[in-house]
Amino acid sequence: MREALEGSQAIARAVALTKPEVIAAYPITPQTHIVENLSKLVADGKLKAEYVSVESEFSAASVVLGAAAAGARAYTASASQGILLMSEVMYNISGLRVPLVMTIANRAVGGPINIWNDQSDTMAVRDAGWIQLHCISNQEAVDTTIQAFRLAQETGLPVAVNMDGFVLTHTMEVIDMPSQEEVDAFLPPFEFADALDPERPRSMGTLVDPNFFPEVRHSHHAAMGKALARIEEIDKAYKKVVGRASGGLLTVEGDKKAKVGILAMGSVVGTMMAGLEDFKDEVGAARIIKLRSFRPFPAKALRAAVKGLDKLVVIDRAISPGLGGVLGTEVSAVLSTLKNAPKVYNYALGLGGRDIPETMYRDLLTTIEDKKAPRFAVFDADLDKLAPEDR
Amino acid sequence: MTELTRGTWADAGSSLDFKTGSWRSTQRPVHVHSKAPCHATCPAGEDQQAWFAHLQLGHVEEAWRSLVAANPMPGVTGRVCPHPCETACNRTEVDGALAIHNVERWLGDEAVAKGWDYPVAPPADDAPTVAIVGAGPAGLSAAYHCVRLGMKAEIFETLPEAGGLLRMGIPPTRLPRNVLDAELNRVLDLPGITLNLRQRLGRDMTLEDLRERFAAVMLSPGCEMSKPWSVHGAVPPDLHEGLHLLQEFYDHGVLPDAAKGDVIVHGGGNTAMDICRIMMRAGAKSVTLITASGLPGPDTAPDDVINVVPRELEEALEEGLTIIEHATVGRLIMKGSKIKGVEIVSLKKEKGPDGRKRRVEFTGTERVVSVDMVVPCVGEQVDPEAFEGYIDGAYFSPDNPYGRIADRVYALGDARGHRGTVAAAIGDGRIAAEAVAAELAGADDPVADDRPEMSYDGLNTAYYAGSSRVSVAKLPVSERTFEAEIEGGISRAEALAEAQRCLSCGNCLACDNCWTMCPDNAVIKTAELASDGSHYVFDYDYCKGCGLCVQECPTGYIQSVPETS
Amino acid sequence: MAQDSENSKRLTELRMKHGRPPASPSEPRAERAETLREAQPRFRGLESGHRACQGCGEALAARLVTESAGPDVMVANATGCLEVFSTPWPQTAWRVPWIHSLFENAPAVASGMEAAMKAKGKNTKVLAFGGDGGTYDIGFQALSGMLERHHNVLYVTYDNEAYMNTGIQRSSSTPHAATTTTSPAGKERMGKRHLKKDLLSIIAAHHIPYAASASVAYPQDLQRKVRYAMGVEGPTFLVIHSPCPLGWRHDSALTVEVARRAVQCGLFPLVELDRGALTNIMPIREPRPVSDYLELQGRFAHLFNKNDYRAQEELDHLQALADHNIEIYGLRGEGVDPIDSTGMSHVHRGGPLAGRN
Amino acid sequence: MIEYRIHGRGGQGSVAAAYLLAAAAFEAGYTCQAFPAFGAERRGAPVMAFVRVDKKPILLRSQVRTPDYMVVQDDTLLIDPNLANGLKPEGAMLINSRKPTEYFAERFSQRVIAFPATELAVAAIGRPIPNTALLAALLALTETVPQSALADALRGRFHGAVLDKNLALIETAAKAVEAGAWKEVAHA
Repeated sequence: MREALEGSQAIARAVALTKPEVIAAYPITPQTHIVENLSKLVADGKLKAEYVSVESEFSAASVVLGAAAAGARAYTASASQGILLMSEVMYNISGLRVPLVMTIANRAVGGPINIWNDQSDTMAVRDAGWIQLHCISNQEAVDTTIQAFRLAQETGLPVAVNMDGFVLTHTMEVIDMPSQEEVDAFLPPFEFADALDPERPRSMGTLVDPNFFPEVRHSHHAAMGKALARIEEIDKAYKKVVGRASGGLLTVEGDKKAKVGILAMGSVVGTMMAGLEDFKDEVGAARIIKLRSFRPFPAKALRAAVKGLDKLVVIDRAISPGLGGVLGTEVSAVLSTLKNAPKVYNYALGLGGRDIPETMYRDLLTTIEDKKAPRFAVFDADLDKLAPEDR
Repeated sequence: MTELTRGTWADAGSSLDFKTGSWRSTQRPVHVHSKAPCHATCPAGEDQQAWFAHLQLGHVEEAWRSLVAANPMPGVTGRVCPHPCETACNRTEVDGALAIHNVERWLGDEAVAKGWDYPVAPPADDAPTVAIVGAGPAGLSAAYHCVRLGMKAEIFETLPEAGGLLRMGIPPTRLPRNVLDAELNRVLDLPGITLNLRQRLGRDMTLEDLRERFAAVMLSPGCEMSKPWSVHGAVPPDLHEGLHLLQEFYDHGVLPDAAKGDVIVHGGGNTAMDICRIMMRAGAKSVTLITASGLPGPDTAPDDVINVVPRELEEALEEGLTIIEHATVGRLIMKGSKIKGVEIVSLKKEKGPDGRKRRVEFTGTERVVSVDMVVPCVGEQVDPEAFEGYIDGAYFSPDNPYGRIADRVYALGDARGHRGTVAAAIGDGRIAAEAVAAELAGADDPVADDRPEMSYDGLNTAYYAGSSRVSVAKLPVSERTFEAEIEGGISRAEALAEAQRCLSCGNCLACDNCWTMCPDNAVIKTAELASDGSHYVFDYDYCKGCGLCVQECPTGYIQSVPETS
Repeated sequence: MAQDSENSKRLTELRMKHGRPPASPSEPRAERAETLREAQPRFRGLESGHRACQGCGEALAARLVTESAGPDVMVANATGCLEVFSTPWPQTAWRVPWIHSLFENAPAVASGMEAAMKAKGKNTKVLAFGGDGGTYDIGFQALSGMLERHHNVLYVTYDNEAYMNTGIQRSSSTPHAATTTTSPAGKERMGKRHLKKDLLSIIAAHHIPYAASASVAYPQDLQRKVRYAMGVEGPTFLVIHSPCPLGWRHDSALTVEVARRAVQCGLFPLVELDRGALTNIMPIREPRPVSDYLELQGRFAHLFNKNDYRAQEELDHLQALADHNIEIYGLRGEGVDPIDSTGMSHVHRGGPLAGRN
Repeated sequence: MIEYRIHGRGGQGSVAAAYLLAAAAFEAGYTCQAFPAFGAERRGAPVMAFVRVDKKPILLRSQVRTPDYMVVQDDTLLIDPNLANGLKPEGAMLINSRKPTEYFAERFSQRVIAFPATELAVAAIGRPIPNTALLAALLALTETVPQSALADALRGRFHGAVLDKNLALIETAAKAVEAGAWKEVAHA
């Protein structure tokens, strides 16, 4: 049913549709509205779940780990510093191959403290072994959240659903909420074959020595590789039931024949598509690659998606100081095996919540027309604000 | 190659695949059933710890059966034995030795009262028969053990009644005759035992006859003859020697007139103690015991202590006996044929140049006391008549623990010299019977039990509750007679409570400590498979040899030994 | 009611499956066990073959705890010796469902497991295990959270008074004046300068239904406390004094003796608190001097240096701490008591019933 | 696409107004987007919220820089000379003020209407929360979204006496302005 809903509220309702058994979360801006809404659903008796109000994100992650390990469908949400505080547990969750779902309401990581949107938090845990999906709208966030639960239990891996903080979480827009019947048809009850069980008392989280650790890591990596196909299949399966897909691993939008492309994740993709509409006459239409799956990284699909491109702008919402953009670096690495790889321009935008106007589409395309265009820049930084020695 | 599990879980208890026993490099725990000190010191060979174990579980008859496997007359020994077991008892260091003799006596009486059957089977008709000379404690024990071992026994006793020393040498105040008769008759009634009274070796038959007629011969004639006594060659004409004085008194109830005056008894054994007390009770003006030994005390070496039943000494002192220790009679002072006084001189047993102890009299310590009677009690010996060729000196001197002095001929009991207790005699009987059984079966001599003794230091006393020794009523001095038993009995409840005090030295208490405290779960509890009589086995596949069970075993039953490989 | 009988049926089945003796005569016996081990008349929560050091107090304590608690439990275990020695993949010594996640999150993982059980309507009790490092220090926040949220979890801390897993570094549970590799004794220091954290009081301040201290020296008392806590709905806490022969530097055979002396001198009081109020103690029949306890351990060897005036000062200080414990908890016994620090050890033929239920 | 920018102070319900406006547009069959200018501001500080209304899906996620309509919930905010930056030349601004429209009109080239929403709110609901009255006035002026849609949106957010009073308030407020006066400013 179509409704005008705030993103956080919609996510809370989507989570409720999956019938989670245990929810644990610690409040942090801009994730708060999600957990507030979930708490209310529990308080109102609309959601039968154990809501565990923990004392830190660290414990939130640990609680859902324990809950899922004990065989319960579990969910948490966090952002920013919370994700970093969770990071140790996140490695653990994936390493123990415990399936659960987390929403990351993407936010910058301090210091200096900054509560606004970018994707530094999820990038900081890119190696934590989680499936990381990005959404460009609240509709996608709702659909992806529901898909994530099935993905987690089918792959035996935890799934983080990324949605830009404020830009999506605090935005009211029209969302088509799937019905309970649809979700029930799509998502089977939670099952975790390796769950703790007195009937078959196994030990999880054993000490693995050098004799086996490389194999363990390999198997984790291989599982992520296999998850690529699952992400697409599950998106299709969802479409079959609900009538709407969220873009598999990645989708190509805009002018599919264009020689210039823009690759991005999250809500900025929408702004770029709006910019394309408004400025195609001025600077031409670009191919827009909307990357949904950041982990596992869809290298093959990406190589196919950039075919024929001369130039590719990769928009990063986080940087790795001393190197450049995180996504851009990864895209470059993946495309390096291509014979006619497009030239990659990696620009960080909107760090710490700086507004990204649709004119950015035009500015990006104009910039790369220049042969001397930098291959990496914090694109919207106004260096005049800095002391000369800091530029 | 193990198949890698997703999430690297492991199956329950799979650590059993990893044998941590290989870590045990130097020491391993083993069960060592040491002798409890009571058992180690028991001349009769009783395993008090073993029968106390039955009592701790409330199994009274089993306890008695375990006891009589060594000693068929606990009712007797519980009364007359000097109980070296109690002296040795490790509990002495905690809160007083166990009242072993009281419980033993109760068990013996209980068996008589309940009519429990001895754990013996009737011997086969064609079983070999052993001839036994003398129906004292040694002879009775020998007969009993012969039957227990499947043989028959035929006893030849000079006197008209069986009992030997028990009847002739021990006052009824210590061993009531009804108690003696009850237990003794139960033994004699066992199938396979024949008793011939008024049969004297050398008069009615010869030793060679017996050797010919019987599968083996056991000689337990006791010591009937007092050892010669004189003071530098002087002997009073009206000398009354202790043992005969006692026997006279038991038979006829009279003492010589001189016994009304001041009496000196010279000696230091139970006979001396008995005659002292009888004479005091019969109205002697004074009775003084002169003994070369010392009285028990912290400064007295164990081998210097007067060799009497401790409680007898205690009672005698209660009754007013004067004892002059470390002294001897140096001179008799006579007025005609009457003794008028003695000179007493101090002495000490000192080690001589050959390492043997000898008595040294100290010149200048002489003092004279006037007396009316001197009673020597310096010991008895075998009447060598009828044993010619088998005895050399006062006693039989076998060169082996079994008492074998010739082919199929054994000597037992007091006749083997000053080892002197009823319990030793009973022990001799058992050991000889076992040796005879082996000899007749053509087997080697039984191997002596050479297990080590569990010392106090080997126990972990943290695990024992404090509990004081049962207090036993004694007849007040004023009420003591020639007949009434002085020491009272204990109740069933008291006996069972006393049994709980047993520390089970050196043997498994089945307390579960090892099982409970093994960090490696390497102690397996199993009464069936623990062939050593404990309830546990070590799983050496997993025992790391930490020694915790060794340390926490209350009884010292678990010990650490070097790894062999 | 139906739920209750369902649960008791399940428990019976579990007990049969895991070779545990029936709780009452009316329950069926386990099927015939194939091996002696399986036939043991107790539940084996921690199996042989684990890699703990010889005489490990923690292994002993964990064995006793799981024996009494199992089999219908699941355990969240913090990083530490216990976790490392029990589960070197592909093996595990546990016979209860067990999970190790991290050093500082066992209480939170346990919270999640408990929430899962609650959500699923199951009665399986959740336990959390941690060492003193994981409990007094790094996992303390998570523990406080778990207690405050009133999860039905029994948290057990195996207190061996230092970071043993990493090589004997001091923790906030390390006693005053003990040497560790990060609180060594030297010219300027007499071991740890600070006091042992009074964790139990902090736990008690959460007003949880039950908190107690126990010692491996008193297995029956320990197991009674475990059973009691198992029966409590809500958070319960048990700290178990678990000597570490390696870290405390005593003979591996002396683990229980050392623990016993710690109790008997007053340095490790055995107490029980309900809702934060002291409800029971194990009286000390005759308090021993602390030196009886300290002299067995190399970590206190510097306190017995006759040539160092500071040694006596520190000994006196530790004695004062023990005396203080005795006073504030009222530990001094009033004569002979079968459940005092002397009486609780006593055994008799046939043994205590430790480990049988 | 119609873009709105709402200015107010923390506590005046600017974000709620944006959500209500979007919800009303949704009730009227439009797609919509509403979000605050996310800040760490506390009660009393100047805040903004944005609304986009369109007939097709809205992809743009940036803040509204060139609004078609502005709603200023508190006339003191106009002390900031840059407050109305970006307002389209053909755009219009609704100001909550007791002052006459003329007082503001000369400062702006765009159309401006001053509207005493706080007074109406105090009268109707007893609290100085001007947002629903302003929305009703705005809808009446623009006639893009019918008043009934706002009423529906209110019904989705409030109930009981608060709802009834607000329904009465918006009816009053809608009647207090000239219906359709800004009709031609923008079209979705």
